[in-house]
Amino acid sequence: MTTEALVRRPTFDRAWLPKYGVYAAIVLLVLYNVAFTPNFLAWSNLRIQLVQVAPIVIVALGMALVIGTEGIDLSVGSVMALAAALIPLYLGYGVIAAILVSLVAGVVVGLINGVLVARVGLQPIVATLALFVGGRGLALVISHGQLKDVRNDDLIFLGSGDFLGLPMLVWIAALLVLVVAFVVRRTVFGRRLLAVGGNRAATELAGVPVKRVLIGVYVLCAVLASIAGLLAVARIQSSDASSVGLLIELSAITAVVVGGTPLTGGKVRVLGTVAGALLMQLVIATMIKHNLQPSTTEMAQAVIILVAVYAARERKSR
Amino acid sequence: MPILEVTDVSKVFPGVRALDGVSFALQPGEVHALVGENGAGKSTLIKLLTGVYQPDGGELRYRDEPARFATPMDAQRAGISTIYQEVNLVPLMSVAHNLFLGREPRNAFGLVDERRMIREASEILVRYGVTTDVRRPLGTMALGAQQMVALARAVMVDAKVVIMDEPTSSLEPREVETLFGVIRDLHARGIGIVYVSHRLDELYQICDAVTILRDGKVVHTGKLAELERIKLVSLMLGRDMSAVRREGFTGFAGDHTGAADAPPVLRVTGLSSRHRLHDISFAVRPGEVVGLGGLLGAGRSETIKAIGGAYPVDAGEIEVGGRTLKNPTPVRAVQAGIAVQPEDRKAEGIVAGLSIRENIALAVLPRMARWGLVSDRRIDKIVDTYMTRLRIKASGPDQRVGDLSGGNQQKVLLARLLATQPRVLLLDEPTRGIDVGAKAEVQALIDELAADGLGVVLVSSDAEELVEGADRVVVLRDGAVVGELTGTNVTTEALLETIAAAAVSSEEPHDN
Amino acid sequence: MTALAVPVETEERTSERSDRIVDLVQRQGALAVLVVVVIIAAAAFPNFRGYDNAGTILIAAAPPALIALGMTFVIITGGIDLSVGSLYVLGGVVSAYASKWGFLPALLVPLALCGLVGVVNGVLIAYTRMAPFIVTLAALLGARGLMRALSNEGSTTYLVGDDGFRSFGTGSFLGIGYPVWLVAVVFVLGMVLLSRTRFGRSVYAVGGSEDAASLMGVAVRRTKVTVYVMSGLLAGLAGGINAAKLGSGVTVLGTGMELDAIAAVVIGGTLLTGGAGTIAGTIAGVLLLGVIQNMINQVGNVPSSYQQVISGAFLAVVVVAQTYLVKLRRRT
Amino acid sequence: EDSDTPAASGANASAGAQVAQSAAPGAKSCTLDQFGGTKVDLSTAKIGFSQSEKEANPFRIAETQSIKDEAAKLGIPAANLQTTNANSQFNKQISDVEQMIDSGVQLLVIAPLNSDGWDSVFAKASAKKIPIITIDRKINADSCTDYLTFIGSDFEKQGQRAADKMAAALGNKGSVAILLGAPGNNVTTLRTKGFKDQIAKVAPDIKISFEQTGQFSREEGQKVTEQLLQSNSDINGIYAENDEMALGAEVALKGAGKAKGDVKIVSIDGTKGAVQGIVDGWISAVIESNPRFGPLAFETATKFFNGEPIPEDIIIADREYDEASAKTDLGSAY
Ligand SMILES: Nc1ncnc2c1ncn2[C@@H]1O[C@H](COP(=O)(O)OP(=O)(O)OP(=O)(O)O)[C@@H](O)[C@H]1O
Ligand SMILES: Nc1ncnc2c1ncn2[C@@H]1O[C@H](COP(=O)(O)OP(=O)(O)OP(=O)(O)O)[C@@H](O)[C@H]1O
Ligand SMILES: [Mg+2]
Ligand SMILES: [Mg+2]
Repeated sequence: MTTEALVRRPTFDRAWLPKYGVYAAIVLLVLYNVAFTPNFLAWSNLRIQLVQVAPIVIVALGMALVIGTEGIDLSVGSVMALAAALIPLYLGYGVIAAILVSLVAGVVVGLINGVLVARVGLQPIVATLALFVGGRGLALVISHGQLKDVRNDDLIFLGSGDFLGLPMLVWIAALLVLVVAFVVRRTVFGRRLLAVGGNRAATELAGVPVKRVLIGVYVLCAVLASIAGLLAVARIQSSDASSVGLLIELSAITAVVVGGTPLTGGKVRVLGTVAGALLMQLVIATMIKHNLQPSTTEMAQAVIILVAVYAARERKSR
Repeated sequence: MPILEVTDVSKVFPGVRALDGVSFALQPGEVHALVGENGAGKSTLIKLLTGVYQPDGGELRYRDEPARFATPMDAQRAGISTIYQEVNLVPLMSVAHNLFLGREPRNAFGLVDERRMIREASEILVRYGVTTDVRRPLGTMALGAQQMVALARAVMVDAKVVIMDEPTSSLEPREVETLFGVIRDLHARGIGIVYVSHRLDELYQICDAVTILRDGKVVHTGKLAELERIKLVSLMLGRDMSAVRREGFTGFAGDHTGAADAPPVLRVTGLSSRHRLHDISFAVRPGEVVGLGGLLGAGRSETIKAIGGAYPVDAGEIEVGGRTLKNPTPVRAVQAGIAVQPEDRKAEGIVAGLSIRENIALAVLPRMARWGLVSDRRIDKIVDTYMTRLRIKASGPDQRVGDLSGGNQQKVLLARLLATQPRVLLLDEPTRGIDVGAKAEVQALIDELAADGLGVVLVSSDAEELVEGADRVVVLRDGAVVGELTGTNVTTEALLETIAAAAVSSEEPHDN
Repeated sequence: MTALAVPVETEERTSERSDRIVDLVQRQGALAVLVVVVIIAAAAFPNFRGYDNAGTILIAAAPPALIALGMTFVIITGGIDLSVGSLYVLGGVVSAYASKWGFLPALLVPLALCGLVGVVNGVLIAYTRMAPFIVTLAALLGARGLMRALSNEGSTTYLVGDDGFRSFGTGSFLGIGYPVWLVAVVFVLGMVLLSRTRFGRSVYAVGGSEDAASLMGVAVRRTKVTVYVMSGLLAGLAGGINAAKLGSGVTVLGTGMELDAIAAVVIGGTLLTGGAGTIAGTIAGVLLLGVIQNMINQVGNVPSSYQQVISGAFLAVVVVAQTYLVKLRRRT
Repeated sequence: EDSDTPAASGANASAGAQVAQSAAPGAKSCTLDQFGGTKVDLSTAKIGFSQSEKEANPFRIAETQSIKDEAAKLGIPAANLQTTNANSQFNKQISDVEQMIDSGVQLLVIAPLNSDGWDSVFAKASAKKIPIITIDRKINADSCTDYLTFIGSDFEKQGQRAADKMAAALGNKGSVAILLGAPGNNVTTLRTKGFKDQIAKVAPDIKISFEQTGQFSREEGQKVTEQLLQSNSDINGIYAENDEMALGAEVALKGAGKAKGDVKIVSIDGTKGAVQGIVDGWISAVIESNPRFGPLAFETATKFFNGEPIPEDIIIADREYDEASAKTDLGSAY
């Protein structure tokens, strides 16, 4: 056995594109906008982009963890709706109560998803499909289908207030990014999560409580979604269970995958996920700013997703 | 005039030169052994011959003409049949569909004639000693039977060349005999055969010629009969003959002293599981290696998994160090001091995508952590310890385990088990598919661990290994204990006799 | 200890018999649930029993059934196709547009266009090893964008110009709409293709183990491309017959069609991991979803939000039941 | 109940008075004889109502409620009024209606999700001679053969009225952004067309510099407005094709540090929230889209079964709210 056979010397071009492709794409898009979009570099504009991407980043973080275990969670949008529907009901008892209740809703949904996946053994996509359909219905039932205006100043501060010159939303999202990155890198839970995604059977035999890890991951994902839901309410200053988080699961999955996390599990790229979300946000912003029609926007998004994922795809290594 | 020939082919994978200027020629009617350490390039050469890979340079000639196979299908059509090393059948599909995939008999409308296919499949398989309902999913059959299906599939077409990459690694002696019968038959019909195996006995039994690969290069080729066994090993390993002679073939040193009167560290009583395990009892003392013998499907793997909490148990008791293990799950078993090395390294052992470090630390993360936060310093310490102790060859602890050779993967797996500081080690086929060098190292390691006072349960289909490694052998058949060999009785002959006797008695009507 | 007493072969035979029974229940699980649900519905709702109502259920199930058929092939190979919903709408729009040239163009143009998208999906998935989920997600967006581009951002609804095509969509034979007959024929072909041809076997093989299939000489890439093309074609065909039925190329058909199709396929017992599944199960799955919808309407006054809760809960119950049946099968 | 609130356009709850525009003399009308149906007694008839979208916005809630309330008022047993909801799935609406036809309804009230695509329903309904009244959105087909009549707003007219309001608010010049509804929706198309045509006519100096979809949702309306305020800082007016997007735009304007009235907002629907927006000074005007179809629909059906001629289109009166009327009329907004 030679050392040559053991040491894989990654050549430059091979490793570079998959790892840093997203960031390169962001740079390209920013350069384009600097050249062709008026007022792009203004702080107020960058601020808007960060604020708009924050909820997607938060949901995508949870999604990245789930995808890291070789799963997928379609129910995140419905969780957001549930959280949104619950907030006006409990706002009377104070912001803290409302937030806690909406987080509890996330925990409950996450438990259901997790148990269906880990204990019942359902395929993640189907297990979460049930709550994808039913969860939003439940949110509508809770809110009687009615949009409710939210006029609580503390909550509104979370959605549109500033702290040290940065919007609260951005602070919260950044904090959650750090927390999730920390969880993945430094905690027992994070390492186990990656092992489960890499080879569930082996991890189970190694004596790792796989089911507990899986349930934990789905709970975490749903809690992050409910945070996104409550922030969405705070931002639009109203709770509308029928539209909050609509189709966000697809945006989140796209962000995760474009960010270089493979759908096959065993790997989670937290910063990549943030970059993926940012890239998709910039694409949409660019389209809007140039007043392009939906047809063009959608086709351009399709091409960008394909190019980004093609660049970041896993080379076959077997 | 060779029937299949490559000259000066190379194959480079990113970062690895798997083959380097290899020439190889197969004569018609010849059984040609291809040997070498793990990672020497045997499978790669075979894949080049059969269109799975395209060579980076050199020439491929088949039946005296330059050839190029774009896909395995092309090679198959041209008359080259292959049994690849990794199980190459589809577990969810039925046996018959696997056997006939791509060449299903068709009726007048061009549709698959299921009935004929099932009939023919049953007929064909009987000749290979497989009598089963061919409509069953292949995955429900024992590995050996699956291997026989693969063999039947390869041979049933009118092949000019048959290539077998480690066909016997999961066969029992009787099945090996069937295989050799088939090979002799092919040989007689003038068909060229390439045969890869790490079991040297087999090579000398069946092969005419040999080509030895080392680090992707041919280091020797010629008649096998003219090559002394010890010489072959030294060529393979690239070491002095004298060194090889000194070290011997197995790494086992002999008996373990084991405190003969110490209380058992593991005691299994009346272990039963629906349909598969029936009232299995045995005990292991610290420092003792207890072998589990039996044919494929005897229930050895299930026994081991059941003790490890990974196989449902209906009745029975498992005691570790005098304490009963209640409601065993893998988590509880590990906590109690049981470490299981599963049979299927790839599927149930390693996490291929993670690094050596992560794999070794996987089972002991909580111990390496405070308040749920892992300490890389502590992890590095144990990873270092075990990489040194087990002589794991890698570029470093960050290397992906999936990129290691089989032997080193096995050592990583063992390192993970040892890191849990177990009291009992359950090893299921610890040396399957690893080369002589690595095998000896793993065997030596088992000795060492027993000497350290661990109780070891060893499962091996290699009778020689079992007999040399174990102090006692418990023989299983159909999920029940049918005998036990102790002391001087631990011999290959006695083992085979016990198995055979049990086979005879169980075929007689039984009443209890 | 009977197991010890009998030789291995006998043991295999007994376990095989119970295997087969469980196997039957498992494979017909969705059908069994369907029968139960239909009986309950017929008992509870007088209006459910009508022949006309059956016709309505069938005609409504026709396009989703075609989409689910394509999805079944894709899922058996271990893939997934999220683009079908968009292709369905796109197919309807171009079908209505092409109907001014006559019946055949109305049928063939959507097939050609959607088939082409299927080719793109298939080639990207088979040759670049990108995940099916993400490739077809991009195709979902791309096809929808194309549909909008062709219909003036969705504001132009092309009307079906050809009378023959229109009456194909609304007419019926024996009280069952023509599209249903067409779908029935396509399903029979699909069944034969999947279970009785070499291509069908290779679909199972690719899903069961891609590497093994390739080593066994199955043309893995070609098989993959083919199933995505089929899925595209069937989605286009579904769009076409829907346009014939509606008399126009409606651009605002609901999204989420792909998830309905996946749900139907999974309820029908096909494994999302690939390698196993049946078309009969898919039919049962599609009908089950249609019947449930019909039942909810029969109740008369269920608010829309409760309808969703019921559908979600029902989905969970069926899938959990299905999984237990599979587990039962594995245990023997 | 808005019966005693004097509305801007003078409409009150008496169904007849809701009509903005009856058939002009000579316009097409339809009688029971022409239609070929049989007389049905509404109080015992089976009636089907098909709603298109989830009852999750004020318009749909008010619309469904209005139908149910009126039926109850007329003494129609709840069991005889079958309602379905298509949850925005067009095919589901088609099969919902077909299913109601199968179950023997004698009158259909449909709030269609789309104006085209009703061929199969018409084929089935006309075979059984079931009269169809479409509400709020017109179906492109032949009245009196395919369906009986359409009761609803004139969406193009709504767009025109919004343009008038916008022109007035901006003093006939400036730069306007349009927050479009969901793409492909007829309502979107017509409200856009009416607005643009009218602006071109009455205030050619107003430039329409931006059009993006806000999907009829508050969140999207807010997001798009945020983007637009960054790239088109010269915008003076925002025309939102429904109130939800207008309210989203309002939040975006606040977030961007704009003051009330910096950017004039005109929208369509007439929900309470938007009218409150006028009161608060953020919104300039709201054109109503009247969802209270119940009284008019049942009155029309009664007349029809009594043999009276029914006009092809019955346009319901839409009010409008502006700074002058918002405060007093807030109570009558839905
Ligand atoms: N697809 C691949 N990508 C990268 N490296 C590979 C690939 N296949 C094989 N290798 C490397 O090429 C070398 C030769 O591998 P090969 O499988 O031919 O060995 P082998 O002689 O068959 O070993 P064994 O006895 O373990 O089967 C090894 O270093 C292996 O890691
Ligand atoms: N009669 C049987 N019915 C169903 N499955 C069987 C039967 N016999 C064996 N198997 C399966 O075949 C595989 C091999 O059998 P098992 O693990 O019991 O053998 P073993 O004694 O451990 O042999 P080895 O470890 O050498 O493969 C197992 O996965 C087992 O489930
Ligand atoms: Mg090999
Ligand atoms: Mg075994």
